[in-house]
Amino acid sequence: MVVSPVHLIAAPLAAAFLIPLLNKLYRDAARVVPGVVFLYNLSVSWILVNRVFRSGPIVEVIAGWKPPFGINLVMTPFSAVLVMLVSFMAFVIWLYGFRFKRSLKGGVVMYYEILQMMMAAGSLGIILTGDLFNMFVFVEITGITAIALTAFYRDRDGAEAGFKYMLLGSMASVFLLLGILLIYTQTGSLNMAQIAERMPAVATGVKVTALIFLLISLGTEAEMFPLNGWAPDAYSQAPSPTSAAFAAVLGVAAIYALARVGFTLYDHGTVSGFLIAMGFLTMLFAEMAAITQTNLKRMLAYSSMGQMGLAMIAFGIGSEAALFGALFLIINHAIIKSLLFMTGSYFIYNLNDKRLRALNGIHKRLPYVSFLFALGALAIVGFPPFSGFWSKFYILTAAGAKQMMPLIIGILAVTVIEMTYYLRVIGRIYFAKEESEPASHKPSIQALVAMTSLAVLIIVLGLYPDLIAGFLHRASMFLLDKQTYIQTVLHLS
Amino acid sequence: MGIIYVLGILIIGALAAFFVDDLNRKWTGPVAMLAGFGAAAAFAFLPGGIVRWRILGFSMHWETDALAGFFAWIVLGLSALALMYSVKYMEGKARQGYFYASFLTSVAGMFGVAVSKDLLSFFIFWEIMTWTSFLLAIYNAYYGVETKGIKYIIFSAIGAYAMLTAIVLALGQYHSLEFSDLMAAGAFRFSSGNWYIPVLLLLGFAVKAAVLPLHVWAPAVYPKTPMSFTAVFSGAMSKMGILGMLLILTGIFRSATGWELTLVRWVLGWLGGLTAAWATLQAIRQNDAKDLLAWSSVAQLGYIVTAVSTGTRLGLMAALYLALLHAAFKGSLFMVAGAVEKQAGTTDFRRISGLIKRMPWTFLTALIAIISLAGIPPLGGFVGKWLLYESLISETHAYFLVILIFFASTSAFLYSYRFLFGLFLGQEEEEAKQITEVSWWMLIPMLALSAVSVVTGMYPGLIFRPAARALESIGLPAGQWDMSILSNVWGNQTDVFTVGSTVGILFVLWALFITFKGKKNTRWLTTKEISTSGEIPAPEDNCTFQRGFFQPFERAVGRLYRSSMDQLWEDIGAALEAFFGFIRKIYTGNAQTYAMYVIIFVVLLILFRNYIF
Amino acid sequence: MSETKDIRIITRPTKEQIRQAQIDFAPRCTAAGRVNDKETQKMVQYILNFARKHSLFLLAYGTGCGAIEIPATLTSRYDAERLGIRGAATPRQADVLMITGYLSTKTLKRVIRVYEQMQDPKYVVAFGSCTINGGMYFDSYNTIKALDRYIPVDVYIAGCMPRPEAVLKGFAKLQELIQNGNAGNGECYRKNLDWYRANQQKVIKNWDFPDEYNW
Amino acid sequence: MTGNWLIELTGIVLTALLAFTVGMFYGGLRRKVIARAQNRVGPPVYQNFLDLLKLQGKTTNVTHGLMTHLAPVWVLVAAITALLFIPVLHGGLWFPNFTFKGDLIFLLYLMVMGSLGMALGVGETGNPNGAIGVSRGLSLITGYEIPFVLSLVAIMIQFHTTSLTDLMHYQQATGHWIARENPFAFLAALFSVLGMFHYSPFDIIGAPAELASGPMSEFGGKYLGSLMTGGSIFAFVKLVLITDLFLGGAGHPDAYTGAAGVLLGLVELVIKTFLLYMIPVSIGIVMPRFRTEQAVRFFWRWPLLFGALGIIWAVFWK
Repeated sequence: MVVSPVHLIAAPLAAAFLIPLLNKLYRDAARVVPGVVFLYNLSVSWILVNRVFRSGPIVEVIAGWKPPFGINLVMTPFSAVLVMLVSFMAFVIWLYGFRFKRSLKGGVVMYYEILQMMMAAGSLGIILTGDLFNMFVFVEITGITAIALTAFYRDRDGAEAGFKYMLLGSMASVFLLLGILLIYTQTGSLNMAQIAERMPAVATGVKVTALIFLLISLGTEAEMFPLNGWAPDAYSQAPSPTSAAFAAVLGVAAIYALARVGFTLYDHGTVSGFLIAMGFLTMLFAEMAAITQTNLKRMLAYSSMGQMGLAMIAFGIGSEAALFGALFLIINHAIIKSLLFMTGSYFIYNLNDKRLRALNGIHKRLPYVSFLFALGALAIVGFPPFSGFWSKFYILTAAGAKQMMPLIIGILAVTVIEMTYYLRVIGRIYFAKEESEPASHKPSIQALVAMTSLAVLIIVLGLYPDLIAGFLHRASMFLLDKQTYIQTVLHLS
Repeated sequence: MGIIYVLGILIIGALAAFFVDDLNRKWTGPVAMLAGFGAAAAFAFLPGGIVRWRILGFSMHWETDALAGFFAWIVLGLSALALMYSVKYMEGKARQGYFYASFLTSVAGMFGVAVSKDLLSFFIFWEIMTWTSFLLAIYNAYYGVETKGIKYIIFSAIGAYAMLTAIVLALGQYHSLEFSDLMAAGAFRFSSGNWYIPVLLLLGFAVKAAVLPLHVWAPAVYPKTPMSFTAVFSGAMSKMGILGMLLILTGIFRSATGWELTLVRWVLGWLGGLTAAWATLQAIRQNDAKDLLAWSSVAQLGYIVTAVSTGTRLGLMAALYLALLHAAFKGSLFMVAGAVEKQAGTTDFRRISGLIKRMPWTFLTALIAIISLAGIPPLGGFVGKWLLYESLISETHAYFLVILIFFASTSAFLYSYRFLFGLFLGQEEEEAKQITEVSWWMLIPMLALSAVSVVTGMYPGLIFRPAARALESIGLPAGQWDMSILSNVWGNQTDVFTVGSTVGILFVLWALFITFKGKKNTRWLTTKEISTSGEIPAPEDNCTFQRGFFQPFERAVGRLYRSSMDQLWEDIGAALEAFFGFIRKIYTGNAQTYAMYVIIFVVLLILFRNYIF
Repeated sequence: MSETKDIRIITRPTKEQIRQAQIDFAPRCTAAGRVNDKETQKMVQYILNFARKHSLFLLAYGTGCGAIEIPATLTSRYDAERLGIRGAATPRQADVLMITGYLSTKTLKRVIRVYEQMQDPKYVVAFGSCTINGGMYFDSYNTIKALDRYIPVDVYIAGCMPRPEAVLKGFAKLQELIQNGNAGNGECYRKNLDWYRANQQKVIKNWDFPDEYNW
Repeated sequence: MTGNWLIELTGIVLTALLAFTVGMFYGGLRRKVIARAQNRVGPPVYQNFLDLLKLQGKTTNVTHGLMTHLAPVWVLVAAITALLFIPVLHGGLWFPNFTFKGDLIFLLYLMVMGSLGMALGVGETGNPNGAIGVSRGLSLITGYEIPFVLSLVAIMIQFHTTSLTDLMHYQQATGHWIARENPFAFLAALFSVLGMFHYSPFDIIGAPAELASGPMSEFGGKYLGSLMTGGSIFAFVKLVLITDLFLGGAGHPDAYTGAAGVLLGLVELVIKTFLLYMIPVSIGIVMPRFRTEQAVRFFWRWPLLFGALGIIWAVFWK
């Protein structure tokens, strides 16, 4: 056993601590090292994913303490898919941000890279851990790094956004801790498998209260309405690669945690209605807010919240098809929204103006970036033949199988809103008259490679979704199969 | 495997056009044209065959039966000609790669819709054709078309998502998306308990077919799209809605009796009739040829929808016949508008007139197409009208509906005349003197489409036979069709061949008479030398009557003109936006509020935990 | 009484003018509808002339006060329609151009235009003294005195103003001329266009006719 | 046209000649009637022939272009074609022409062909009066065509046929005129006949004093002559159509046989059509002129109501 899930977390964490030292030796170490680490992570996760899908879940025991006593990492097919996604996205985002703040030397960039890396590490930790308290730790790590990244620019808006994030984030932490506490008092365990095993015996009142605390806290991270007030500010004030990372790394981890709580700790039936309702409200309010935005990044942020809402709906429906759709949606969201943030930030970088109005006729200056943005916009709305269509279609199919007509109509009505504002932006980019003549910043090679690879993924997954369908089916089946999870973790041979 | 080749040629053509445009702009158009003709040729010469493949566990089924073939011919034939027309029409315009790539992808989408035999691939192709056409609709940015294009896409999305809802519900209910399976299971029947499935599907098709309350996008978008694509847009893409209606309603038609059929006939039939009448009234008061044609398209689609709704032998034949013929004559009319736009710079009736001497061939095309559109006997349009009326009178006994349709088609004379008069007749503008005829690259497609009207005027059987096969392929009675004799269920006949030859012979005789009688002493004057008032108009004066042309009619119609469906939708849109703006205020941007939300949320959840969980 | 009487001086035409008028006597030429030599043509022409004389579409150009007599002529009292005379609305349809009364130079331009737009065979009936010699406007600076210097005239109806009976008599004369083939001077006008144009251009100041004479 | 094409051709020519003669005489009669009503002598009855002869005898003609040149042709062709598809006499050898090869819907559309062809020619002249006239004329068509269609639909559904011959046959076999069987339809049709003839009060199209005869204003000589011919034939066509539809038509295959039968039939036809013709004429004598929108609205009011009643009558007649 050469590689193990521990490496995925340990490597970035270690690298994050080492970077200040390495930076002393080599000036650009802060830029290069994360890439190496992420590449390593990517290859490790590739190996692990293969192993998981070939021979079942991996349970990694830390320091020899077997579950339920020690801290352990569990890599089920479900988490394996997300690990793979997060590793890949973290790498792509690093690639995109390779020339980030090229003009600034030393410290600033270093902080940025360290924080990015720690956020990735924390997210991977959330996905991999099999221990509830450990999850809390990782949530804290990601949360604090995310807050730091939000306030990265140290200006007024950044500080305000960071403060909002910190306020809500710390409330979330408190509730998470409360929830864990309650569960620990009732079940006497922090190991998720053991909790799941013992949960049916717990008194309903306490169980539900704990669930509420967990949902509140994880919902805050997963941008659930009405707990998502931090998101628009954070997305729009954070550096662009970080915005992408919020969608592609942090969001993935948060929605994973939510799913883990809902499907493993508790019965799916308990949270089903709540998730559907809150998911739909999230989606509805987010899209309604998005259509009125005048700021590109805020618009994208609200759209992100909408996508998370859709994912919650899918987890709420909870059938195998729905989970498949949800997983596919998370993947799509990570890829497409990152692409949108990446391309969008190039617009902003060129225009020094975040307003949508400034985008008029930008395609003449940034033809390729505009093309990618348009592609992303069409894909995220769910036009075939792009990948966004399949996830949405699968979720709808799952709803259709349960004959939830109002829900379907609701989702699609909200999609109309979503489509309207995305296509408006496309119209602006391509067909409106240009207003100003900004200086031109061409995207760097690394960024181009990053964006192009995402775009290619969108098209490939759209035309040939069967490429990942097998993995996703296995993953979603495993998430539903609570007993196997408990068996695997608790009864290690 | 013909289907794969056709789609392949179109997609490769689209990519090729996109990239060729960067290399050499001159070759973009010809490459696209080659792709268009190549696709048509591939469809003609290769056996269509059946294509089945699975994607994400859904089976896709494409097949070229007679019905698919009929509509595929409308799409591919019209598109090939429109692409040929495009070569010169788009000359010198920007972003040709973008244009042709979208064009060809859109054609591929339409072709896919035509050959799809399951709802999922139908929907996927439908969406492809929709968003590519959106990209084309906003091509002419300088018109300030952004909002209009958005209107189109919103309506399309409403339609498409209605379809999608129906699709996922049908999938949940019947576990198959094959048309044949669903039909066999009775999924498209109102009586099946899932009445919403056919209703939602029909809603989706109604948007594309621009049926009354959902028609507003068409008049907004058709005029602003480049004319070479509008020809396809109006001629072929809207027919996909008709195709969908046919496919959905087949089951109901087959039953031939019952309240479902009555419902379809009443609701859909009247919606079609009202669309036709309303759009005709709107077309009459347009002052721009393109707007006029756009409204006229809506009106013609109204006839077709009504024809579909009858579900009878004559009615369905009328629908298919009109679908093809409308593609032909409206295609050529939009091309005429494009030709005028290219040569004269505008299609506003108030700014140009008297182009007949400058663009005689274009005028000839327009004349034939307009006669066909108006349904005047010797040309093909009459046959469609005849079938429609006879089916409504003798088969479905929709007596008042037929009056409405008749009102629409009589009023259609007004705008038909306005189109010809506004562009081609009247006095010449002084500055119009240097306008020349368009190139043959544009004329040949136009004339070819006009020829369809002429030929079918004498031999409508040329369309009847494939159309009858198409109807039989979906299990509807088509019966025997003669080459040129039309007959209704009461056995009354009209022999269009006799009509055509009589009119032709008499016309030639009298034309010869009037030409050769006193030929020496007949002078041909310019339009400036008119007899009124003995005044000599200055060369720069133009007496052509163009403003408020149908004012008496408008006054007669009166109040009806004051209401506008478009305004209604725009008001709804504005109200929604305002509402969204209000909702957005939930996100106040104030950290304390957000914190309060969290607390309230927690409290609520805990209070109501017994109900929620 | 020492006051001088206000005597209005009537200017008579100078000798020069009178001589000029004699020289510029309106041209006479064979009318278009004249009976041909050939026997066959004769019959056809006879019938055609018969039809022409009984079907006179009248374009009554109401230039002057005489226009008031035309309605009387056409309506119930005198009923010109029984002679086949009816009003025409445009010169394209008309056979007879009737100049009713004095003709100012400004109107002359329009009259010429209208005359030129009529189709052969076309007839001109000059109504009232004013068209013959200026009548009571003989000394006006802006009316023309003799119509046939500007367009050929077939029939004059004298009087100031002639009553409907006289008008009908004039039409009867015109019909007689038509039957004999002596009416209709369109060809004559075309042949002598230079002469007419010269006369017209003398009085019409803002000359903007097309160079070419189109009927 | 099968074996006896010569006879058929003769029939066609004779029908056209008959229509022409009768139509022209009716025109003359109208002028005479109007004159008598105004206490005048009026022109002779054959005045229209003289006018036509004169117009065709014009030695010069002007036209403004191909469409103007062909405008009278459209009118004539439409008139004669319509004539050929209408049974002038029921039975007999000469007059069926093509009546079995076209039905009422076809006739309806054929009847507007002439007006539209004419309108195109008028448009090309560039004369604004002409275009205004066309605008009014087309508006008026939408007025009177609707009640006409209503009445046609009413009798079509009442007798389950769209063929004129069948309708004539029914009337002669039963002896009941459709005017009696469906009076409302007849009334509606009569109103639309008023409009079709463009006589007062619906003569706004060519209002001579206002529009300089509107559409006709650029036509003279042979063109005007041809238009007149076409108009006369067309007037006869309309009269025969209404007679055939509502007044039992003329001729009787059983009662009238041989040459005498044809003559008798013609006499019957002339009487019926003349009486019918006198309706628009006599109304025209006493009525002033409607404005276009007034005329259109008039047709959309009472005649429309009668037409609708006709349809309801037809539905419940069975």
